[in-house]
Amino acid sequence: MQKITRDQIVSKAVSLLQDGTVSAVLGWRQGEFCYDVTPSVFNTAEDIEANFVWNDFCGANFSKYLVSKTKNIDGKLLVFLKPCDTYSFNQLLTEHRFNRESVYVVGIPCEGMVDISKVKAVSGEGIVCAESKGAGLSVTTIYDENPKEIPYAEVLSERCLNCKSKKHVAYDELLGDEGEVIDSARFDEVEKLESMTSEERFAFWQGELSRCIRCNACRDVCPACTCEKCVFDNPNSGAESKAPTNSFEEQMFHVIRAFHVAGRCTDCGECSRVCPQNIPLHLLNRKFIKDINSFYGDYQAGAEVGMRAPLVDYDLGDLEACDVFERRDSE
Amino acid sequence: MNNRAETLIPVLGVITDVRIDTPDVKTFRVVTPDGKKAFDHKPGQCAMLSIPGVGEAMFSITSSPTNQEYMEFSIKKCGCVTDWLHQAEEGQQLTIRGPYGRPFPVDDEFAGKNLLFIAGGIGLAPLRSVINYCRHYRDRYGEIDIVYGSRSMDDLVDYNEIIDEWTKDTGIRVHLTIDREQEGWNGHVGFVPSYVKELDFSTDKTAIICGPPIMIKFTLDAMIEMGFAKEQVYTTMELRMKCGVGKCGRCNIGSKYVCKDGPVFRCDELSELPDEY
Amino acid sequence: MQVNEYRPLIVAFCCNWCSYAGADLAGNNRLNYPADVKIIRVPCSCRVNPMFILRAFQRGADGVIICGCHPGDCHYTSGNYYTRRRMALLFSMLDYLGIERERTRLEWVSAAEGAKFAATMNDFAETVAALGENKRLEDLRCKK
Amino acid sequence: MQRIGVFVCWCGTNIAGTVDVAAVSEALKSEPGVVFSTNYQYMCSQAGQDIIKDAVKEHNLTGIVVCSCSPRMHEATFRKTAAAAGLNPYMVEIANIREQCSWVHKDMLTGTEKAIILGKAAVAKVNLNTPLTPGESPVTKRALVIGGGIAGIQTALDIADAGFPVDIVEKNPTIGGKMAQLDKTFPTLDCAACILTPKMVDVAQHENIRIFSYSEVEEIGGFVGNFDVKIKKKARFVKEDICTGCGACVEKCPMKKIPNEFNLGMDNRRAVYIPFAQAVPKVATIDPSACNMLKSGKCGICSKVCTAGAIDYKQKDELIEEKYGAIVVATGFNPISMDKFDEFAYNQSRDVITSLEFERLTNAAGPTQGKLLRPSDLEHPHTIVFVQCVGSRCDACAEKGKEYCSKICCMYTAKHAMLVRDKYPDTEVYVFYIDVRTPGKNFDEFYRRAVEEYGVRYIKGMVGKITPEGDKLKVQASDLLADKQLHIDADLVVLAAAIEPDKTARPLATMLTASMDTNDFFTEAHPKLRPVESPTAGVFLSGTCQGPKDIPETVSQASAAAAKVIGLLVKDKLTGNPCIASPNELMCNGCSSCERVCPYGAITYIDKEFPQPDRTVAVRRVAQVNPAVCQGCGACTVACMSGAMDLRGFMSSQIIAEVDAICK
Amino acid sequence: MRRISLYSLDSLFGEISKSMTLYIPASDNAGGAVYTKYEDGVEYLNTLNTVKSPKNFFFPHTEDLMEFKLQGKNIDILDIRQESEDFAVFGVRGCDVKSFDILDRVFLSDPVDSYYATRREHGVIISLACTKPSETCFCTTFGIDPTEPMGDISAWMTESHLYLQPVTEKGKALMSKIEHITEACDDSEVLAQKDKTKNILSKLPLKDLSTDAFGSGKTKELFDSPQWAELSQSCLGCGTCTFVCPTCQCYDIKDFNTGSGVIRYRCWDSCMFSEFTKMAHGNPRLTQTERFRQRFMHKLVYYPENNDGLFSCVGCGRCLSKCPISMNIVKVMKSLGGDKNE
Repeated sequence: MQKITRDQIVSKAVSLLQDGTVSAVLGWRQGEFCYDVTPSVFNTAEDIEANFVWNDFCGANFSKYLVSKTKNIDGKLLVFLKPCDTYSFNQLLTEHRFNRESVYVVGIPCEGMVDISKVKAVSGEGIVCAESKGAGLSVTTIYDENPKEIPYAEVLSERCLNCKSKKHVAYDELLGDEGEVIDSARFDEVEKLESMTSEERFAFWQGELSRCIRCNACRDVCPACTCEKCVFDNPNSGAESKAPTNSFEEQMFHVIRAFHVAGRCTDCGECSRVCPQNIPLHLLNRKFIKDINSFYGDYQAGAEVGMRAPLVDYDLGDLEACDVFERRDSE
Repeated sequence: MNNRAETLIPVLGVITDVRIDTPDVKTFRVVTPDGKKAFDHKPGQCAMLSIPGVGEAMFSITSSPTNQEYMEFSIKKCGCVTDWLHQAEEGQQLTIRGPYGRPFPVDDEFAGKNLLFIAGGIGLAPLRSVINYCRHYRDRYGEIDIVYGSRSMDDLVDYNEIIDEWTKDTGIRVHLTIDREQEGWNGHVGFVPSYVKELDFSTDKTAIICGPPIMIKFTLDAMIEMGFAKEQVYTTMELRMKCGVGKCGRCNIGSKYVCKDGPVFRCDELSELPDEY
Repeated sequence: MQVNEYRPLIVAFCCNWCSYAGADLAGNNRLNYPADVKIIRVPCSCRVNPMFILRAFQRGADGVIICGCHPGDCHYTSGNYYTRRRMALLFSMLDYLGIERERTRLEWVSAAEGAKFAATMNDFAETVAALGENKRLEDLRCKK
Repeated sequence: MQRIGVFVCWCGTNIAGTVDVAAVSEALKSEPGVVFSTNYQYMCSQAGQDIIKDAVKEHNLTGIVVCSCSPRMHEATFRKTAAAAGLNPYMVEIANIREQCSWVHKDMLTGTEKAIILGKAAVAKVNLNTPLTPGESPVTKRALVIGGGIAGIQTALDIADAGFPVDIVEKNPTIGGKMAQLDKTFPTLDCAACILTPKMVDVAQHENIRIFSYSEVEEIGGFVGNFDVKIKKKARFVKEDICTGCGACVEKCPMKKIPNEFNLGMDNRRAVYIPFAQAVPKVATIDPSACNMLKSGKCGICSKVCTAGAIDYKQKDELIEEKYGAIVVATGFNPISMDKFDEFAYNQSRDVITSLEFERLTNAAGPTQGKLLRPSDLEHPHTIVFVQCVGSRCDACAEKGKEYCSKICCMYTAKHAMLVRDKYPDTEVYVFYIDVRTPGKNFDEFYRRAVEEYGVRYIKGMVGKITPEGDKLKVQASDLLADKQLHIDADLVVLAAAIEPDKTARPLATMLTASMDTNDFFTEAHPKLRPVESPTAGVFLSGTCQGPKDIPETVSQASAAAAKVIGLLVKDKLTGNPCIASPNELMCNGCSSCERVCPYGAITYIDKEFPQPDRTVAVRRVAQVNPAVCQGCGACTVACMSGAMDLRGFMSSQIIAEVDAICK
Repeated sequence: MRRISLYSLDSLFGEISKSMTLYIPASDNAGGAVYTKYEDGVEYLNTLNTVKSPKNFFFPHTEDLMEFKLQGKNIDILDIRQESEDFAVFGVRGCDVKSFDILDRVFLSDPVDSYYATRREHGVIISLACTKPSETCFCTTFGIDPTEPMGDISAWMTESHLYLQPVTEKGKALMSKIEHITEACDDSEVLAQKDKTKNILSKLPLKDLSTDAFGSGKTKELFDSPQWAELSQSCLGCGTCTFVCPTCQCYDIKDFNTGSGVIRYRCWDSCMFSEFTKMAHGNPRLTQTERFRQRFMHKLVYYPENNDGLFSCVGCGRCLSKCPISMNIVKVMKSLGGDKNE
């Protein structure tokens, strides 16, 4: 269902590599199964032609990789960024995390990425093939050779169903057509939680966060988490923690992490994508985004390079902390 | 409560004496609260010392097993636990568990051999246990040579013991060296590896090296050049350890765990291992 | 007399220039407030890291209050404005997680407002005492 | 670990009355690090301090906890005591068990319990204290004043009189600023030029003052006591040191139709010009955009007529680099543009003018030589309407004008109205106002004279629309008190335009890392207590760059700023506050968050080399804190995600230790 | 062999939980399964694998080891262990059962880890044969027969019945307790089901994965392979693979100051974490490549070297489905295994 084809991307990558514009290409490498795709640096045209993949499972946000992959590079690194990835890209540039000159960005449109666990929930285990077919995925399993057609609406990941923007905010070159910022319903879930009682919310988060295994995948994938040394790894920070010892630790980890990325989180949704326990971590980040929008005016991290994040800014007439709940309750 | 020997639960120890060796090395004497030695050990083995709330760390036991009264640890200040220990006073309790690791083969391979000890800096700490063991059972070994080097005169650990006891023993030759010229020093000046070459030892000796990794590497190279076989050279290693019993998974070099299969390795064994250290 | 009457544990972060001086003034004027309130002096309310607040709750605090100069009066001109944003977002998030919103508070107390300081502390201590022990954000290991 | 001594003070019965001091000192004995604990009647007394000093020696203490009154009271005392005993003064912490314990709790049991906890918190903190030494930096004994209006002039004179060299940078060819354009000054009605020009001469003649006229500040680096400034001296194509200001070149210049800025374009000047007769420096300037010689190489008359040989068509901009200890901003104001106020027909009719234009119109050196003639036909106006608050006190959402009150308009309008009625009693004068604000010495009396003695017709209400019709201006207005609409046929309308900071202020603030408010007025370090200092150390504010002001206020602030500068320059060295932020470079991401929240501009970034895990070297951007500039608020420490930034004296670990001790 | 109707599954669970705590796979309300203490209202979820492996029962994610009380220079050491209670775990797949063997060789080898040993002694494993393996399954690569799942009691679930066969003494003891609600039967249906499953196994995409290139003695060959850098290049360094892995057993020991004492606890650690081997004066594994290599070298070479050729992987497929960047042991084996895995 992606509007742009693999061939278009591959030929773009190959030509940029061959004309010397870039010296390497950051892209998706085909894995064992139709749906498993690994971010990878490609150095040769042959490799790209053979192994580069672009399909409904290319969800990984490459922005964060630029911090490490551009460190010792000669020439430029070509990176393909989906619209949501470009926000992270700008935010990282705002924070001086890599050098813009060492990257060549090709923006590619995205029609939304598929959450394989949603597919499995419908098709069952044993997927051998999951291809785009019309408005859905055609899935074949070991147990059922007859392809099952599943509409995209059922299998798109949450972040894509609530896509906030199809517009690229950064690129050197764009493949396909430019999209628009979307007025999404991404805060609906947050509002639903807000309308619960305090006890219900506590029970909800206890239930969700108690599954946390502290694998740190959310942190390690997060484009806003590029600290040289994370406070959770630093014995002197007062927040070091490694394992879920009891309910407090998980809350502490997730609250501090959400606070650290507050105002910097672009809502790319990688945290929720990678969580092995399917914890809806984006609901924490979105709460901050929603609050920031409501308290201090609409703000989209990464919309432009150099923006002043809401937490390093202020206004004389800002809302008082004690009025926060009044504000929300009146909404 | 079951009666299994507990691997992770330590016993109490008390610091009964603190000796300042060098600006950054202190030697601690440790006994149990009732004044006994916490456990028996063999030369080259280690123990886990810990200060609850600060951390636990592995240290080689510097005193000789022949000392039945107490254990000693020479500790260089270089991290959380060691910083804390360095400001501890006599009477401070700590926890201790062990002994851990494979000792030097003092009673088999070493027996009857001429021994050559080579140490750099704090690397003397693990060797002191062996040296004193060999001095205690002097007749079981042949000639003993000790090459010991440090950055400066002030950084020589156990200097008094070396001068007052070791040099006076018969059949023990001590060769000291420091890295750079220094006022008041009329001994040898130069790095350990080159000094070893200079001394031109006969290759019938069994050598034991300990020191900073870079010193071990160059000394070993020098000795191979001199004609020593790797099978003749022993060394002892240090990696981050948590459990001390080969289970927590961090101190391995290849399939060997330093805490359990080491810290003492024969150099031919080491060269079988991947170059990870 | 009740022996085991529940008393909350309240940590108050006070900025050195206004609120800490306000607390001193409350003392000078002998204005009573509960001993449950323990003050930690910080140079400016903007020194208060949300981590300190969470830490206090972890360790068994039942309420945390941050006091700073009134907007416009910050000794460092803008510190309390940052505090205001940080705390607004933090408090909202804690509430979102189901932590009782009354356990946290941000108040502006000037050096001249000894009476306000005492009144604020009385009110806060009462509010927190009414909530009872902080069970939702404590670390069970720190239970005495 | 420290060796801590705990000293519990009874403060007579102030503490001992509700706190069992012996129990406190006993309880703190077993805290980690504590090796000595005692109590005494008056710890702050000489005898008490001696106990501390003796204990430091006897027990080899490395840290001190005094449980006593507020640190605001005696922290300095005990720090000195510690220093006298050979300890670093920052190894002292105070547990406030008087103001925050014994005085507010009545019950001995709870008082004692709380005192012990506060003591434990202090002990926990001292355990993590490190000796701190304040940094020192030298002071360059020269000041820079940016802006040569009355504010800059006054500041410069005061500093120079105190014996320090001062440089004034003025972007125009002459100093004098707005005041030089004024006719009379309220409420005394003395002539502006008469009181200003002697000061300008003083400046010119002062041995400690250098004037860089027709110059701009290009770059500012450094920090308090050590600013490095680059000043661009624009080419004026006249050798300043040779020109005698005789004016022969001006007279002969063929380019006669250049709008004269000094008279706000109401008359013309030549391509080579001296702004006004009393200009300082009194030298000619060639306007390169108008001069034929400079544009096409055809002319050169001025060069021919100049007997001194001062004309130099080849002159280039000159860059001057200088070091300063202090910088005073005196960039002043401008009336706002009337472009957005179409209802007042400013752009349609030449007879709708601003108050500043009116000043020139009534000034003897102005375009009409002081005769009140309306610009369109040079006829004498018989009905004049003054409109107040044009662009001041606007609704925030009006998208034009300013929210603030421009402060000076009420008084100068009263002045204008009074002067008109005085000189031309046949003229009808209306003033439309929202409020008349006259808080100032003799201000209200002045206004009342305008109304009562001079018969100026003050009407509370706003002018809705002005429509030029024939030679009249139809003024539609409302009279709020009479609740009726008014229609006045005016000959001249004078708009009291709001004032705003000069356009050069914003880029200058960026260079200075000084903060500004949303209106581009410079922010003061403290609105009440430090009104003439910028939060950026070493940067001072003089005049209207900080907010609207009249002349007396400007002059007094200018002198106040000078006093602050002198106070800084007399020091040979600046001793900093050691409790400042310091970044751990290994953990710093270089993300700029700390820089963005720093109110003092104390944080900069450098690219630094770091060895990488893969054994290569990477260059990383890391934060640097200037110890001379940082004031130690700690805003950066929370903005820093990685925790790389910490605050000495109030380190995160120390505060956490206090929290833990309290919650134990 | 005995059997019980699936309709009576609850009575079986009820019966077992009378004598010991029983854990069964149940929904985690997020699309996965989690071992949940059986009590009224807890519903059995017929799932292939739980998200977290059952190693948690014997080697918990975190466990308090001891507590210290500090007073001045003195220390008190308190053993704060509670006497372990008997428990049973139902529905452990063959791969996970095998993982206990792998963990046993670490924790029960000398010196025995008493915390683990105690839990192991008290735990009864009721395994469950697979009927619907996933495309990510490759247990057969490691010689595991998912239709013969072992444990203390082996179990098979057909469409109508649950079949139980005790394997160990512990299993027999538990069987005797549930004898009255089960019926004796022959194994014909089980055999039929095994055949059916084996047929599926032969269709699995990873069925031909070979371990030939790995095992004891392959260190030199594999350690310096240039492939490691490429394989690890996008590894995030998170601990997902480690923490879902049934055989990963690295742990950390940490102290936690509660204010009234110090608790020394043990928690899972990951060799993928950058801090894992960090010491005061350096870190022997500085790059993610080195850490990545360690994990797979350990599973495929070091562990077999120390344990009679047994690999430290059971092919459960958890890491395949959970890795954020879809890098996993299968890709490593195929890349390094050369021709054997082409």
